[in-house]
Amino acid sequence: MSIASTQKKGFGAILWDYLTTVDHKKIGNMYLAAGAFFFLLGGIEALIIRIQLIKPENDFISAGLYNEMITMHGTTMIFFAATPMLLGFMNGVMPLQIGARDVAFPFLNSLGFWLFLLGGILMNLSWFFGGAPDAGWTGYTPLSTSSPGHGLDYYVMGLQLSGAGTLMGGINFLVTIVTMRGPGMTYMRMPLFTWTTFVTSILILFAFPALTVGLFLLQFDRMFGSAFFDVALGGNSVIWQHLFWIFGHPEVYILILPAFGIFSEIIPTFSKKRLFGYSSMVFATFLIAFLGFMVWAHHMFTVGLGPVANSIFAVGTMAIAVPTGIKIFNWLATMWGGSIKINSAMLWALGFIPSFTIGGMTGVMLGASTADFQYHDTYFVIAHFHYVIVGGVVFGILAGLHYWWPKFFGKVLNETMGKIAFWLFFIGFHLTFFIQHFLGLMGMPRRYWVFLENQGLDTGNLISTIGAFFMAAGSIVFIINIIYTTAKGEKAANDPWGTGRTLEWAISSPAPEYNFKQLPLVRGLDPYWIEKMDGNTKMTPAEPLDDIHMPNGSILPVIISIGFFIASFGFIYQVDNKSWLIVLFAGMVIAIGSMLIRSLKDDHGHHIHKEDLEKEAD
Amino acid sequence: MSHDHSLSPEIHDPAKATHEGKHKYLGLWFFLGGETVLFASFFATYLALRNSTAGGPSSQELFGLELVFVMTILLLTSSLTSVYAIYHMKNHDFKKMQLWFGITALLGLGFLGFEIYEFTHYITDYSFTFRSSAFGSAFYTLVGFHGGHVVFGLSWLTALMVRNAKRGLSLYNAPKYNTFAIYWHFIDVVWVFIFTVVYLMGMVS
Amino acid sequence: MSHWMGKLKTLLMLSFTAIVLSACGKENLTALDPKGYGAEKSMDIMILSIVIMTAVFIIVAIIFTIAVVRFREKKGREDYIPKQVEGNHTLEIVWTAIPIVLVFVLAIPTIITIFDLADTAEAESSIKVEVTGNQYWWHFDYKGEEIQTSQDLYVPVGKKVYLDIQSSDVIHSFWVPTISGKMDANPENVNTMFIEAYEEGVYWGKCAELCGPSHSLMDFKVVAVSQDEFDQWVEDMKNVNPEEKPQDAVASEGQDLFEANNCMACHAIGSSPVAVGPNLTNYANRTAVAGILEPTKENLVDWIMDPESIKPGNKMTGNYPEVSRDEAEKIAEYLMQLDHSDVNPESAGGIID
Amino acid sequence: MTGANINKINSFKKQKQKEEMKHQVITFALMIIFTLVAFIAVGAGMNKTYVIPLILILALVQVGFQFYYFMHMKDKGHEVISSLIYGGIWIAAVTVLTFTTIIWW
Ligand code: HEA
Ligand code: HEA
Ligand code: HEC
Ligand code: CUA
Ligand SMILES: [Cu+2]
Repeated sequence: MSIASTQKKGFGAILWDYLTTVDHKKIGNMYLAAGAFFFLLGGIEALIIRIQLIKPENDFISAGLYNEMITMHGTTMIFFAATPMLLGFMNGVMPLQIGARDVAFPFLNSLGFWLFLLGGILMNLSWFFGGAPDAGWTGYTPLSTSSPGHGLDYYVMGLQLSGAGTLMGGINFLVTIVTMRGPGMTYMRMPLFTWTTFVTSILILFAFPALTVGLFLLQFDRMFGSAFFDVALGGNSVIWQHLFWIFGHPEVYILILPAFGIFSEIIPTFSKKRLFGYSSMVFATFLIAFLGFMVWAHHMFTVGLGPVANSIFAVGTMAIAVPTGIKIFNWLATMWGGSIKINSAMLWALGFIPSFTIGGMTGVMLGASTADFQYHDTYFVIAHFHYVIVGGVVFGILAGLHYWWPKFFGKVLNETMGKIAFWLFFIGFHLTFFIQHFLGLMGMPRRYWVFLENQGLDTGNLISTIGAFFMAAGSIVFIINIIYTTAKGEKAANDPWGTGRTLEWAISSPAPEYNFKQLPLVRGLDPYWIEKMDGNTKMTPAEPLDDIHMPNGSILPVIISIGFFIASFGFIYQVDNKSWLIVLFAGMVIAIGSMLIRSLKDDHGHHIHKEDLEKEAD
Repeated sequence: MSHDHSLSPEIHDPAKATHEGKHKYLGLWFFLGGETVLFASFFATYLALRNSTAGGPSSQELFGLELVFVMTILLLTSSLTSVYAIYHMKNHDFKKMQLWFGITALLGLGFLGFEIYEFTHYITDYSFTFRSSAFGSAFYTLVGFHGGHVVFGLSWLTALMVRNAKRGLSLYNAPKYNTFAIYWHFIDVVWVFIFTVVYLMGMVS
Repeated sequence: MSHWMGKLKTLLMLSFTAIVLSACGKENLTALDPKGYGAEKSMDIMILSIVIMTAVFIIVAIIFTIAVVRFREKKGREDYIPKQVEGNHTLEIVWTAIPIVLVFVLAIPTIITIFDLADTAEAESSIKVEVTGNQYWWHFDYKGEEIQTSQDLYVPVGKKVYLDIQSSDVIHSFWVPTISGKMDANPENVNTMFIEAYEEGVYWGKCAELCGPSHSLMDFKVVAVSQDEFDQWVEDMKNVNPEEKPQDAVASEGQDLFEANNCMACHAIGSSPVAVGPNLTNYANRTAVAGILEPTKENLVDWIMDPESIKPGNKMTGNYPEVSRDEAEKIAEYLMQLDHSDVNPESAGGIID
Repeated sequence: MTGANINKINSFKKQKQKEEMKHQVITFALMIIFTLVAFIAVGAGMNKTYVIPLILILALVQVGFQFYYFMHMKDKGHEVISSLIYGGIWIAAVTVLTFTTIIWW
């Protein structure tokens, strides 16, 4: 790898290295690791939910705890598992794909990560400090404003922190893509994953502020006595629902678009064929994002917004089937006529297509407002979104992990275990969630701590629970695979698949600190493939070898995040005792003080010298 | 990227002069795109709740034209003075730039002073607070968030001016001033909507 | 290989159909066997959309299968580089246009039914009931009739009944799957929805919006009876005399205890605006105790003695003096004798269990 | 490049900047006028149905001035920026529209 790591480092040094790093690849890996941790946490919560529902009137956990469990499962999975893992991919892959040495704001990148991580930790600490939030991941008011204890306060502050982090990530990626594309990398030569990163970042930029505002209102109501949702003082609980879903619906596309991007890389690579309909794929991505902002009230069909609003939002919702369909058919057409190699990464991609299609179709069914009067808030909805989220996003993440593992960690994951994990998870997934469509229609609402005996819901729930354990088994095999590969795996080549098409495969695995010794000249879409077809083994450099400018590492992002983390406790507990305001101010002083240090101290970065670069192998 | 520094060894276009400057400039603009949605959400909430006075004072009883007019003129003028500052920056006149930015800061401070006066006036004379009604919460939150942005802008500007007071203008700090100016204009944009939607419309209906 | 695969497939298919067939669910709870106007309209749209979706899915599945089977990398031809196709305009237009058409086919009937179900033209001339969702129970107030009930909503078959739905605390959602889709009960506005049951019966209602720990226990019933029986019921309910003394001594003692223990502060018998707790008129004919338990005396005693163990977080717990088992039994006896009408769940065909 | 050349270019640039500055001042004057008109319209107690659209339009035009002149959105190299800002404005508009129509009370 890079110069520094040729000497063995102690644990302390490695830890310090990660705490202070501003390297987008290391930050990407940290996002993946933290996200995976939260995924396991959310998965364990899911298992507890499923165990509680294994039989009617079960009392495995109490009613209050059950509500905490679903809230934390949903929130953890969406905000602290899926979103960050996708941000991890964006960090790790996108700069390589556009031929950049770095992201536009390395410092901000690191700050974004630490804010997310501390936000996630903060929220999970609620388990130990008097109870987790219990109003569902959607936190509907006035249930959330009247929920006793501090659970919901942790929800507000945790999401506020991590939301700020995510927003920073989004802006960072946007600027990076606009300004830092390498020589010859025009917009219409960008790989699809980069495109989806771009569009996702736009979604983040426009969606998260609505959540931020919603959370502020909730925070003010809960902590400072304002009356936004207090009906007695003229407040209105529907405002929260709008703000939440103005954020929430785009959020689901924030999750699925990067996954689409991942599949759009994997399917061509293993079909040995360029992506069919590249420009319509780009267009469809934009169209999904655009429509995605116009449909949020489909989560509110039963709120009583009136038939006109329901009709408009119903039609808007159904319209999203069109661009998504374009994507599905383009992937199929990419495989058509190709030479498909099925390994673990491709297997996840293949599993995705039918699974996601089912999920998407139930989505359109939900969009038919009249029918949604029946589906809404039942297990049919649970089935829908786990089909798109697990069958789309989680499959995408797993596909991406197998695909880019060599680029991130320098080793190829074990194929046999990869396949076993896939089949266990895939079967378990359909077993768990397919039956839930019927459960919902048979009269099982969601967020039900127990279902009653003799309501015909027993068998379905049992099957569903069994399925969840298959998924757990699959996950365990995957974990073993990671451990095994780390210990025993062989070092990966630059282009371990042999059919890599994009720039990241032109450099060593894992990528060196500076990514490209010399920025490569991009001659078209799939630049590395073009060079390979022309008989070249390497990219043509677009510049002479020279010193490389690198940003300096910094511990400030961690300190700033810790400052806000501490301040959050001040916010939460000043409700009980005003002396906690001291903690609030102390945290703020730490955070803002560090920010001041950052902006007042000049930091011009450092250079890696030409002479040192020459010593490095390619 | 842009290799045509030849034309301008100086700071003609600070938004493009350096990589870092370019990133900051774009980054701030994108951030403002997000801020647009942020303020839109506050405005929307305010509009939904502006008549929910729960028996407390209503906008017609509270607002007065004169104060808001003075505040508006102060803030609008500060926008112009920051344009002057940038004008002098482009002419490499550091002293004048600092001077005009100083005036900008003073105008902003004046605005803030009036805002604080306004709030205390409502609270003491009308017992109209953040907790009085949904209208109260929405009003103070929207206007207060704007005020918070003014505070942040002033701190940013002060930090820039103090930090660079002895250093003169350079390719390193010119983009920073320029980025600040854009942010300051945005604060003005938001205020234009606040005085129109909150105050003027509040006095009509 | 294909041998056991085939067997596995038939097995899977068989068990699948078995599940689906048995999976219409419990009669009078399932949405899949509609017996009311709203549920029927929803079902129509569901069927239309399922037909469209199945067709599209089959197409996707076929293309997918052929692609995966036919275009797998062949042994010995690992180096083969397929033609790098950029795209195909005709194809792309086709798979854009067809979904657009399908969306229209689904959207138009959807919009028609949306407006149909939101129609309040007959609201004035129909029975109107104010429905209030409370943390964990439902209150029904028949407008213009001075009748208040809780948990069991009596309606005449074949008639539109307009419900003005609201909440007294957090958001709930009123859902009787077999009769009609759901409508939220919001704290700050009234939502109007009508229901119309086609057949007599006791239909399960569920709360469909997370409202606290006992959200899953906030069940209620719609009791659809014939028009005559309904009129009879209305008559009976109007004539309830809350002061009336029970016949036997135990129940009479129960009544005294009911008063002594402050139960009256929250529970009304007869038409009374008190609605902190469920109205207990006609309690003998309740389909359930507290919405979920079988309507037996033992269950009622359990409830009175320790409601928390039955519905966590309910608003009765801790708000009345402790009652001994003996006292609870007497109160239960009293409540179980509050038989104010001959029209009861049995008239609607009984509770299906 | 010779020193004289640089000077020439500089004076050319200065000229251009003066001109731009003039535009800025005109813009500012217009903004002040718009503000005055809006305040006077309200102060004079004009009919509500006219006054609200009027002041809203005045605000929009003013904001356009800010964006285009003061914030240079009209300048070259602002294409990506303006498309994003327009995106933000679109979403803002949809949000405000919903909150003023389908939220009761
Ligand atoms: C990754 C996440 C993700 C994705 C991608 C989607 C995608 C879609 N979702 Fe989903 N959704 C969620 C996550 C997601 N959703 C979540 C988490 C919830 C619940 C939140 C909560 O309440 O907790 C939810 C809830 C939800 C609801 C509210 C249900 C309710 O609460 O009552 C609705 C209603 O319209 C809906 C619709 C859709 C639609 C139309 C799509 C479309 O984008 C799907 C488009 C795809 C296809 C249609 C398939 C491919 C297309 C073709 C093969 C072309 C031909 C097809 C046709 C002509 C039909 N979703
Ligand atoms: C990214 C999003 C995401 C993901 C991936 C999942 C994954 C899963 N979810 Fe869920 N889910 C949501 C988002 C998600 N979910 C949301 C938003 C809600 C709504 C919440 C609300 O109503 O507010 C919800 C709600 C929800 C419910 C409904 C609860 C209710 O309404 O009452 C159920 C019930 O079955 C469920 C189940 C599952 C299961 C079985 C999985 C499985 O796929 C999980 C598989 C993973 C594992 C099984 C982990 C394996 C872990 C191990 C094996 C441990 C190893 C241990 C060590 C190494 C220490 N989820
Ligand atoms: C603070 C008010 C309050 C008091 C006092 C009170 N209850 Fe209740 N009661 C409630 C509430 C609220 C419910 C509904 C609980 C639920 O279903 O979540 C209820 C439910 C019931 C039910 C079940 C009703 C049904 O629909 O099946 C019975 C029976 C009952 N109470 C009896 C009593 C008796 C007997 C007493 C006195 C010893 C009493 N209650 C005192 C509030 C009260
Ligand atoms: Cu009431 Cu759920
Ligand atoms: Cu949605």
